[in-house]
Order: sequence, then structure tokens, then C-alpha cells
Amino acid sequence: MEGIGLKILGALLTTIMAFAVGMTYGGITRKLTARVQNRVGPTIWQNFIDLVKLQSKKTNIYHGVMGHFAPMWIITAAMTVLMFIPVLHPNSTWYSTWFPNLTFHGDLIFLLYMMVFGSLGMALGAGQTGNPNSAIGVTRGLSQMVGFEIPFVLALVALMVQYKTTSIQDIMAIQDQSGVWMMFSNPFSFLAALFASLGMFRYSPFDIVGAPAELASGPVSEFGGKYLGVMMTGGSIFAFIKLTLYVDLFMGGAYSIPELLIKTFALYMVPVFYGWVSPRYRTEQAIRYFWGWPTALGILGVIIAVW
Amino acid sequence: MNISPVHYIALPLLAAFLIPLLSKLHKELARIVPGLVFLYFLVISVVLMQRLETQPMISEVIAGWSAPWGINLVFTPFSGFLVSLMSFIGFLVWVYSYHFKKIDYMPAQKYFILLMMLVTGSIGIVLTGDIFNLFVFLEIVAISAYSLTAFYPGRDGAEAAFKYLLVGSFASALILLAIVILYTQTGTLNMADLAVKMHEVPHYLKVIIFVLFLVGFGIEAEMFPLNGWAPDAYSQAPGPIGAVFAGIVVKGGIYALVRVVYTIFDLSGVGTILIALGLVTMIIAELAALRQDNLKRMLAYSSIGQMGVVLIAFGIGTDTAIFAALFLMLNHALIKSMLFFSASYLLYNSTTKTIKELTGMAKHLPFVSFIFALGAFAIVGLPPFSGFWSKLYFLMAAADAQMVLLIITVLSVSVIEIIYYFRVIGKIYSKDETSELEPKKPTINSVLVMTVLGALIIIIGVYPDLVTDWIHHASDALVNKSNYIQNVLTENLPR
Amino acid sequence: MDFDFQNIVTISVYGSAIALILIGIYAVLIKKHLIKIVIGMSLVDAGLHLLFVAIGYINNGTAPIFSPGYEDAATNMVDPVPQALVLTAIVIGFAVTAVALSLVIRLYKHHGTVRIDEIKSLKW
Amino acid sequence: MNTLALIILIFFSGATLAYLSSLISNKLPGWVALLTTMTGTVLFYMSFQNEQALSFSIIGLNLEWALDNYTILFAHIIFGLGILASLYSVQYMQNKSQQGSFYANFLLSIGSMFGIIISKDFISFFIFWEIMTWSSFLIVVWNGIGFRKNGIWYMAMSAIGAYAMLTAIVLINSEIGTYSLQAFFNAVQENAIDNLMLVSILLLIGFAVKAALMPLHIWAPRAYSNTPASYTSVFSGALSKMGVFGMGLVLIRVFRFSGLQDNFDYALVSQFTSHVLAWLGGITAAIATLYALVQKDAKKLLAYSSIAQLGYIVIGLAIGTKLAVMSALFLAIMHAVFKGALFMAVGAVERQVGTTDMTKISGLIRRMPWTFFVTLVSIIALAGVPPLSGFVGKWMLYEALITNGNFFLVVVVFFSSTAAFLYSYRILFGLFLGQEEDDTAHVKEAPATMVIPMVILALFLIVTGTYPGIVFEPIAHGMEYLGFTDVTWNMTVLSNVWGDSVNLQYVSTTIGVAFMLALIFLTFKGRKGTRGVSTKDISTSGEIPLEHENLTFQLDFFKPFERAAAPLYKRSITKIYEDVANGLEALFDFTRKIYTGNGQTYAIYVVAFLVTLLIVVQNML
Repeated sequence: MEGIGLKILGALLTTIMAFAVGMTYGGITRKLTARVQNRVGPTIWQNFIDLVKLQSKKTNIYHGVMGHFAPMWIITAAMTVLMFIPVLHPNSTWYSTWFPNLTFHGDLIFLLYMMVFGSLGMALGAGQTGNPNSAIGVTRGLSQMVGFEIPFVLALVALMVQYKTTSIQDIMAIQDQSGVWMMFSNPFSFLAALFASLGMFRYSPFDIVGAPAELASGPVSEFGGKYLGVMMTGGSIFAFIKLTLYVDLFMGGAYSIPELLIKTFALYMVPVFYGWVSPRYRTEQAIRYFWGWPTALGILGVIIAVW
Repeated sequence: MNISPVHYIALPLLAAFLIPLLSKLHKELARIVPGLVFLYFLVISVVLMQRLETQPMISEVIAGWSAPWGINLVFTPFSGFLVSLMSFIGFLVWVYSYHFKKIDYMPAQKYFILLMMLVTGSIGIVLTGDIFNLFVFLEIVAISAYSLTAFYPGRDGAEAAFKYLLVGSFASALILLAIVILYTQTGTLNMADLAVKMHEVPHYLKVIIFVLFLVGFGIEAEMFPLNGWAPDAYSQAPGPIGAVFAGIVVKGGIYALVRVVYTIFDLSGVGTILIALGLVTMIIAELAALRQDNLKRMLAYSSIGQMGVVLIAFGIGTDTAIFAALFLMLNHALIKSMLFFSASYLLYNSTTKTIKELTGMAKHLPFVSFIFALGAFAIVGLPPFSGFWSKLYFLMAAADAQMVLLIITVLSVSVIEIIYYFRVIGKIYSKDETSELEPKKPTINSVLVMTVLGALIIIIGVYPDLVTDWIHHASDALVNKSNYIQNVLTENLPR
Repeated sequence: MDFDFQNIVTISVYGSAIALILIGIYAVLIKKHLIKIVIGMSLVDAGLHLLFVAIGYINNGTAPIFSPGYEDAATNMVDPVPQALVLTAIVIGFAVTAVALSLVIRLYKHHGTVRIDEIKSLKW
Repeated sequence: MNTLALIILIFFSGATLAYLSSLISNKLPGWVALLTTMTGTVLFYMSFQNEQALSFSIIGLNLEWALDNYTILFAHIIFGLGILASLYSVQYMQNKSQQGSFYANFLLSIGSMFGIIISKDFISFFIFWEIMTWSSFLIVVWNGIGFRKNGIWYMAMSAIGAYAMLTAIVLINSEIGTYSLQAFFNAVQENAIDNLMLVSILLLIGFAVKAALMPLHIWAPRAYSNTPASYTSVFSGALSKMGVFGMGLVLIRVFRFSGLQDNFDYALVSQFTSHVLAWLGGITAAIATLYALVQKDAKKLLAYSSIAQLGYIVIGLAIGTKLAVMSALFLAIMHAVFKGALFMAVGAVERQVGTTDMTKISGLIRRMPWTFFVTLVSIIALAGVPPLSGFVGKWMLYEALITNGNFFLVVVVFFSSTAAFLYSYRILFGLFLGQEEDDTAHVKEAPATMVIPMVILALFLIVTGTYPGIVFEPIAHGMEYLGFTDVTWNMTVLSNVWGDSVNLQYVSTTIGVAFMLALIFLTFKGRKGTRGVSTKDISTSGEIPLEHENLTFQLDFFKPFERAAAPLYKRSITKIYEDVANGLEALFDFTRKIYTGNGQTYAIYVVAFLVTLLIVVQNML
């Protein structure tokens, strides 16, 4: 009984941390972006403020069952994935005491699929609202996903084939033993994955999905209040998850929370920086982009891995 | 009265002579008498086939001269098989066309007499043991066939008949020439005797005679490139006659060819030639069929193609192959006549006789369309219809002979066959549009005939053992040449 | 001795038989006129018949009849079989020609021409 | 009487009866069919645990029928889907004419499918195979529309496959002198068949046609989309599995466990063939997915999707490791279930709305909630998203490919599964989401007898998503028949050879808990005063749309993706086939010109032929 109670507590803690980190990163990005663009920008806590505002608003609109479920799907997916990803390195003391997690080995294929779960719910909810812009946003998002999944999967396959495991923990252990991070031992795969992450975070130039200016924020345009709040929460957790996954896979994982924060933030800045200097791509350009150099790098990575 | 094979020949000749006289008494007699003749055919077939259970074959001597001097009729299991088949199809054709030219009895009378002669001639070809007699029967068949082809003055029948006649006269000339040369070399015309004396003939002459026979009978057996007449004749003759051509006349040609190859000649390597010719015949015919607009021409080409397969089977020449060949002949006779029967109704009021005009016919003629579809299914060899088993055995024979390429070719051509038959079915059952033609409803007797054939096709398909014994006997009799010779020449020949 | 009458007759009979056949074939294959084609067919037939009869003939042979005084006829009689066969063949040839001619009449009525290369409504 | 024979007999006589009963009333055949499938199914399930065998002889050939574990596995698919489809069919076909012929063929094809799997000799196998082919063909062309496009290709491709198979069969017979399957396997074991590779490849071609493997798939989209939905579910769900059934026998039983792996040539060729097949499967999956997502017709979309899914199954069989085969068979069953459900759902839409064209339908979610639910569940399973059973199959397939070192193939598969999300969304959005149009306002949910079968299938997907062991059990037995030894499986834990595993129970528990929390939070927070709004009641960037403004988004759904993947759409295989066919027909048309119609030409042919023969044959004989 005690074990389960502790686990649930750990799970809650993990979730809250993931949420907080994700939200803060978002806020920092907004601030930084503004400064780069020579604006004052919001405070880095702006996301929290927005969330509080959204949750305090009363939602009077009910778009139907799918519209109702969509935020739930997102948050469910986010929480589930979080439960199955090793937030910290299994060997760290932090891990065993505070983040026991519900993890088994963190199977990669499972995670890949589970991460889609949320988008699917989002897409369905957006669909039911009847706003054509939402649906257009969804189709763009899905199309783009087909684009960046290819290099991403190639990178993962390279790791899995080379080290004969599909478990994240094993991959972390291997890095531990060899003392070399995957981003150095498998540079091409890392690059491919990094490029893929540009699409995953949907910053410019891959932000046509949300298309802030003309589509009224794309898929989420019909959502407000509690729904949008939950979606934001889910999105923040997801951002954290993606970063953690990359850290786990390519940077040897983290032994403590500060280490985790540093590594994830460093990674997070890549898409953000890239976004600052890029105009927006059309969907097909984005897809073509991912099927170009990133895919080639991924293939190279696989070939080297097999060698 | 003692039943003997002679009745097959004598009775219809008598009847043909009497019908004009009898029809003076009552017009309906012109229709009924041929039917009685056909019925009698069936009866003697059954009786004679039964008698074959106890004796290997029945050799009937005509006019008191025993073989090899006199003319004799030989009823072996093989010829018995074909004769029974022909009688059966003949009878069905008669039933089917009973109401032919209902009002107009003069043409009907001609039609029935010619039909009877056509069947009799074919039966004669199969029965006779004398090569010249075979020639005579061939001519009887030919002349009645020419006349029947040109039966309708309104159509292009005359043209078809003239082409048939032009090529057919070559056939008779070549066969006659072959017989002449054969006679100078051996001094006999009896086929069994010929087979015995064949070794006396010099080899080069043997080959020449063989080629002459091959071309001569090949014309009747619709071998490529001698078959230009066939589609014309099939399409211009009255509907049921198409069935007779496909079901009976061609079988006569094939029989003659096979008899010559298997019994008279002892040439090695003939098999290869037959396979090659059959293959070419089949391929060209099926290719031509694919692009036919005219339904009956399509059926005719398909018929030619099937005969090509039969030739290949005879060419392979193993026991299984011959079994398959005979089974193919049986199936072809049943199925193709069924197809012709149903096609005539489908095309009844059409002037151009094209497939295009069949669109949506199924709505007007559900039964006939069903029968046509059934026939198409069976002829392309889909199980569980009778066509499947013959195809299977054919392929088995080819496989045993290690002819993989042959199998592949035949089956590729079968795909083409499927395509064109199913196109027609598609037209018939199409609901995109419907034909404006007012179809004629099938008469009760034709429905009966088609039902019988359809039932037979399904029954043989489900339970092939019904006929296989029969075919096995027939193929054994064909393969066993010495037995034939011995039995024909037993009682006599003080050698 | 080499050129005795019998020999000349034999050679000329065989020769004319073959000539007839060839002329007939020429007519059938080359001539466009339907009637000429029918004539050609008859010529082929006639040539064949002649050939057949010629084969059965024996120089100085007797009629193939056994009658008193000719008991040894079998040794020197003309072979009766070819003659019998030719008779049959002639009848057949006659019938075929009759049918052919009637068809020609029909064709002329239907197509208004007697040139075979113009009667091609059935093809392919 | 032997139960196997009895079941076959029931189906075949049921077919006849169904046809005859249509002469009395057009409503009867549906009930006859339902009764027949029920009787057959009950009979099967009552007796399938007993040893069953039957052998008899026809025309001198020995035919043997028997049940084994591999057979039973597929029998589950056939009967399970068959009975649900026939229940569904009664109402679905309600107002259609000519039900007699439909149901006769329906029963014939189900009966013959059962016949195929119980056949232990090639002859009855082939006979049933062909009956299945033509009965399904007759259903494809049953509505009599577009015959040339739909029917001919199906029949022609099937004929090519069937004849390839027939060639193989007669070759086998000529080598071993019998048609028995067991004798064939034994002969393979003893290396007694000279041209084993030729035979196997021919057999594989035959099966590949039914499994709609590229490039023999072109019949499938048209055939699937042109059949009445109650049959399409069987067609795509069960009938295509017959190809899988056969492939399993050849690829596993012959290639993998023939005992000839030491024979170098044999091993080389069999491995090569397997690899080619696996890649063909992968390409099939990818290309079919690409085509699926540009379809406007829901049925056609599903048809292409079926082809893609069958591609995965073929990959699994061709890879042939324990996990791969297990995933293939699992996917085969799951594909039968979710594709059966999907076709039924689309059929329900077709019946209630009158069309399956997604550009004409939209926003049915509130009109047909149950159908939507079924579609949603099936689509999630199809897309392979956890926690439904589709994920289980996908996971095993990926793991099998990765552990076996087929790393590029896995990327191809992954690409097609990701692209599958696109069409999954397309069909959900196209039919159920989006604007609720006025012309579909009158639409009602499908009748209960149609909904129940669909819901049963959907529930099955949900249950097996957590407890796939239910399905693993028969699969494991079936694999033992194929030659695998000690096939291990767990009720709820998936694992690969590297020891990595996924515990599905944890997954679904976590998802369930998280979902419930979110549900409670979202539902009860500020629940009072909430009002449902119509899909017209939206804010496009703050603008309120006008009354008749067009807000429907259905055309060019994935245009950006199409543009991005334009080179992949450039060459259509169907078009290539059609060009070849047209070219051939022109050639054939030229061939028949030798029949000039001039009698004299024919006479010249005779003479020429005579002369040629005299010259040629003189040398030959």
C-alpha cells in the first residue's frame, strides 16, 4: 500500500514540476522573443497569469462531446507519457526518492505512439467546433507531422538498432557506461532528431499550424476558458516531455533537477533561436524541408549505426 | 430388330428422303420426324454403349463384305463416346429449335432435313472404318453446313457459306489426294488395314500424306490458319446451328484428325506439331476474340481457341492428356452449345448482333442471361462447373510432360478468355443503361434445353465421376491402337 | 519402243490431270470473279478424279468383271475401286458445284457484285 | 455426418435457399442468410475442439478436409465477422432489390472461405478458392454499375493469381504424385521437389493477389468500394485474409521450417523472396496510404487503407520471426475487426444519408452518435494509438522489424502509419465532424441491428487493447501448427527478444485515471449555465459568420501534403496497367486483321500453310 501511495505522490510531483517547467519555458521564450524583436514583452510569468485568467473565466459554450473531450485527451496523453518517461536518471538519488515514476523501461515505440494520442484528440475536438480554420490548422499540423516524424524515427531507429534496445533507461545506462553522450557518439542521428524537434515545437518557420496571424490560432481557435486552460497545461507538459526525452536519449539524462533544467533549456533554445531568424514555411515547404537534409542525416545515422 | 450402328446412317437418310413426302400428309411431321430420328439415335447409343460392356467394340460390316474389303462401321468406346455426345446435342438442338419458323413450314422442313444430315454426317465420320467413306461423310457434313450457313437470305449468310465452301473444297481436294496416294501405296482403304500396312509406305510419302490429311481435316477442325471461314459461318448460320457447329461438326473434324494421327500413322514427332499448331490456333483465336464486337463471332473464336487446347492435349498424347482432351471435347460440346442457345435469344431482335446491344439485357431476359453467365463461368474453367475438371486434367497432363511454358501460355490465354467473357456478362448485367430492344421471351422447349444443359454442367462439375468412366474407356480405346486393328480385322483376313 | 502409244497416253493423262489441278488452283487463288473461282474448283476436282482413275488403270487390262472365260481376270484387271470412288467423288463434286453456284447467285443479289474482293462484310 | 462437410453443406444449400426464397419475397433472403450463418457458426463452435477430419475421393483425386489450430484461428475471423455482417446486413439491405443473388453469393463466399481453410489438399483448396473468387466477384458487380472498371480488373487479377496458383499445384502434383498438403510439406522437408522455388513463388503470387499486395492490388480499391458495405466488411476483413492464410503457409511452413536452410541455394532464394515480399509489403503500405488520404469517397479511402494494412501483415509474415508472425496474425485479426467495423459504420452512413462521398456529408456526429463512437474506436485502433488493440499489433511489428535489423523497412512502415493519421482524421472529420449541414438534419441513427454488430466489434477492440492475450492464445496455437516451438505470450504484457516490454494494463490504467480526473474537472467546473452551440455559432477571429457563409471544409483536404508528396503521386500503377492493357488490346486488334474477310485470302492461307508444312514437317518427322 505504501508503495502505491508513494508512487502516486511521486506522479503528482512529477506532473506539477513538468507543468511548471513547461509554463516557465514558454514565458521565457515569449520574453526573449520580444526582446529580440525589440519589444518589451510580457513577464516570464505571463503564461501562469494567462492560465489563471482562463481558469477563472466562466465557460458558457459547449461544442459537443468531442469539443469537450479534446482538452482531456491532451492532458491525459501528456500525463500518461510523463508517467512512462524517466525524468531523471535512474541511478540518481533524486530519482529513487522523489521521482520514482510509474516507469517500466520507457519503451520508445510506445512513447512515439502515445505522444500522438493527444494530437488526435485535439484534432477531433477542433473538428467538431465546425470552424473551418480549426480543421485547416489540423490538416496542416498532421501533414507537418508526417514530415518531421521521418528524421525523428530514423534517429531513434539508429539508436535502437545500434544498442539493441528499445528502452530509454537502457540507452541512458549505455551512455553512462561509455561516458559519451549519444549526441557525440551518434552525431548524425542527433542532428536529425534536432531538426525534427524544430517541427515538433512548432516555432517559426514551422508555425503555420497555429498560424497566429491569420488562422486565429488554428486548431484551438474555438476554445476558451477552462478548455483552453487545460490545453495550455497539457501543451506545457508536452514541451517538458519532449525536452526530457531528448535529454534522456542524447545527453545522458539528468542526475538532478538543476542539471535537467540546464540541459532542457539548452535544447529548448535551439528551436527558439532557429525561429527568430526564420520566416514561416508553407506546409509543403515544411514537409519538403524535413524530407530533405534531416532525412538524409537520419539515413546516414542509421547506416553508421549498423556499420 | 437387331440394333446396329448402321441405323445411325440408314435411318436418317431414309427419313430425309421421306420427310418431304410425309409433310404432305401433315405439316407438323416435318418437325416431328427428325426428332424421332434423334430420339432413336439416343436409344441406340444407350443400347450400344451397354453392349460395349461385354465386348471391346462392335464392328458392323456393310453389304456382306467383311473388312478390309467391304465398308465397315466401327463402334469403339471412343467413337461411341463421340456418337452419343453428338446424338445428345443433336437431340437438344432439335428440341430447342422445334418452333423454328413456326408459321413458315417450307424453310423449317429444309432446316430440319439439313440439320439431320449435318448430325448424321458427323456421326458417320466418327463411325466409319473406311477412309474414303469418311471422306464421303465429310462432304455430307460440308454440303449441309454450307446450305445451313446460307440459310437466311437476309443476312450475309451466302458470303460466309461461300468462304466456307471455298476453303472446304480445298479440304476435300486435299483429303481426296491423300486418299489417292495412300491407296496407290497400300491398295486398301480400310483404316485398320491401312494401319497395318503403313510401314510399307516410304517415309517421305508418309509425311506428304500426313500433311495432306492434317491440312484437310485441319480445315474442319478449325486449325489456324485454316479457320478464316469459321467465325463467319458461326455467326451467320441460324442460332442453333452455331451450337451444332461447335458441338458436333468440329468434333467430327477433330475425330478424323485424331484417328489419322493415332491409328493410321506411326510417325513420331507428330505430337510436337499438333502442340505447336494447337498453341498458335488457341492464341490467335483468343486474341481475336478479345476484340470482337459481334457476340457470335466472339463465341466462334472462343470455340476455335478451345479446339486449339484440345489439339494440344492430343499432341501431348499421354493417357491423362487424351483423357483431358476428350473431357474438354465433352465440356465444350455441352457448354458451347448452351452459350449459343442463350446467345441467340440475347441477340434475337438485334440487327447488328453486337455485344453493345446487350446492355442491360438481364432485366428483360433473366433466365437466358443467367444461363449465358453460367456457360461463361463454366467455359473459362471456374470450379465447381464442369469446365474446371477438364482444364485441371489438361494442366496435369502438361505438367507431367514437364511443359511449364505451355502451362503458362495456356493459362495466360485463359485470362484473356476470362476478360472477354466477363465483359459480355458485364454488359448483360449492366444497370448503367438498358437496351431498347424488345427481346423475344424464350419458348418453353428452349428453356427446357438450357435448363438440362445448365444442370448437366453443374452436376458434372460437382460430381465428375458421373462421366469420367465413360471418358476413360474412350481414351483407352483410342490409345490402344493394336486392339482396334485386331478387332476390326479379326473374323477375316486369311493372312 | 520408248515412245509407244500407251506410254504417251499415260503420260499425257497424268500430265493433264496435274495441269488441270494447277489451272484450277490458279483460278481459285488469283481470279476475282466468283464464277471463275467456282470453275477453278471444278477443275481441281476434275483433275483429281482423272488422276485417281489413271492410277487404277492398267495397260491392256480387262474390265473388273468375273465372268465365264475370264477366270484369270484378277491377274490383269483394272482396279475397280478407284473407279467406284471417282464416281462417288464426281457426284459430290457436282453437289458442291451446285451449291456454290447457287451461292454465287445469292451473293450477286445481295451484294450486287461478283468480285470476291468486294464481298468482305464479314471480317476480323 | 461429418461436421465439416455439414457446415459446408449448410452454407452452400443456404445460398441456394436464399436465392430461391427471393422469388417469394425480397425480404426473406436476409433472414435466410442470418439463419444459415448462425447455424454454421454454432455448429462450428460446438465442435471445433474435437479432432475433425474427412477424406473422400472424386475423379480419382483424394480430397481431405480437416481442422487444425491454424485453421481455427482463421475460422474465428470468418465466422465472427460473418455472423455480425449477416446480422448487420438484414437492415442494411432492407430497401435494395435483388437481394437473392446478393445473399446467395454472400453465403457462398463465407462457405467457400471456410472450405479454403479446412482444405488439406490443393484441389479442394483451389476449388473453394475459385468459388470464393467468383462469388465475391458477383457481389462486386452486383449493383451492375461501372462493371468494366470494377469487375473486370478484379476478375482478371484474380485469374492471374489463381492460374499462377494452379500452375504451382499441377507442378507439385507432377513431382510428388499427390495433391495432399501434408505430402507437399513432407516432400519439402525431404527436398524432394526440384523446382520448389518456382512453385513457391507461383503460390505466393496467387495469394498476393487476394492480399492485394503491390503491384497486384489494383483491383482492390474499386472492388472494395463497389460492394455493399455489409459484404465489404467480410470482403476486406475476412476474404483478403485468405491470401494471408496461404502466405503464412508458404512463407513460414515452407520457407522457414522446411529443414532446407542448410541448403545454400535454397536458403538464398527463400530469404531473397521473403525480403522482396517484405519490401513489397512496405511499399504497398506506403503507397496505399498516400492514395487513401487523397480519396473523397469514404469507402474508397477505407479500401486503400485495407490495402495498406494488408501490407503490414505481409511484412510480418515475410520477416518470419516469432514476434513478426505473431504481430502479422494479430494484425490480421485486428484488421478484420476494425476494418469490418469501419465498413459497417460507413455503410450505416451510406444507408442513412445516401452517399459516402465525404465532400457531400459533414457533421453527422450528433445525428449518428453510435456510429461515430464505433468509427472513432476503430480508427484509433487502425492508427495504432494506445490503448486500443491496434497499438499492440503495431508495437509487435515495429519491435520485430527492429530486432530483426530491418531498419529501413521500419522507417517505411512508420512513414505509412504516420501518414495513416491523415486519412484517419479525414474520415472522422469528413463524415462526422465539421459543419452540421441542413441537408443532413433529418438523418437518424442506424437501426439497432446494424449498430449492435458494430458496437460489439468496437468493444472487442477496447478489451483486447488491454488484454490482447485473449487473441494471443489462438494465435500461439496456430503458430505452433506453422512450426514454431514454445510460443510464449502474456495476457497483458508485450515483450520483444531484447527483453523490452510494455505492460498494457499499466498503460490503460494510467490513461483511465488521467482521463477520469480531467473529465471530472472539465465537466463539473462551471457546469451551470453552459449551453450547447451549433457549429454555425462560431467566431472566426472574432467575426461572426454570416447566415449563408460557407464554412464547410471538405475539398482538397490534404492539399499541402499532396503538393509536398507530388512526385509520389505522379506514377499511378493503375494507369500503367491500363496503358499496358490498352496497348495489348491494340496489338490483339492488329492480330485479328489476318482474318481479312476475303475468302480468297483464306484459300491462299490454306495453300501457303500446306506448302510450309510440307517443307517444315519433312525435316521434322
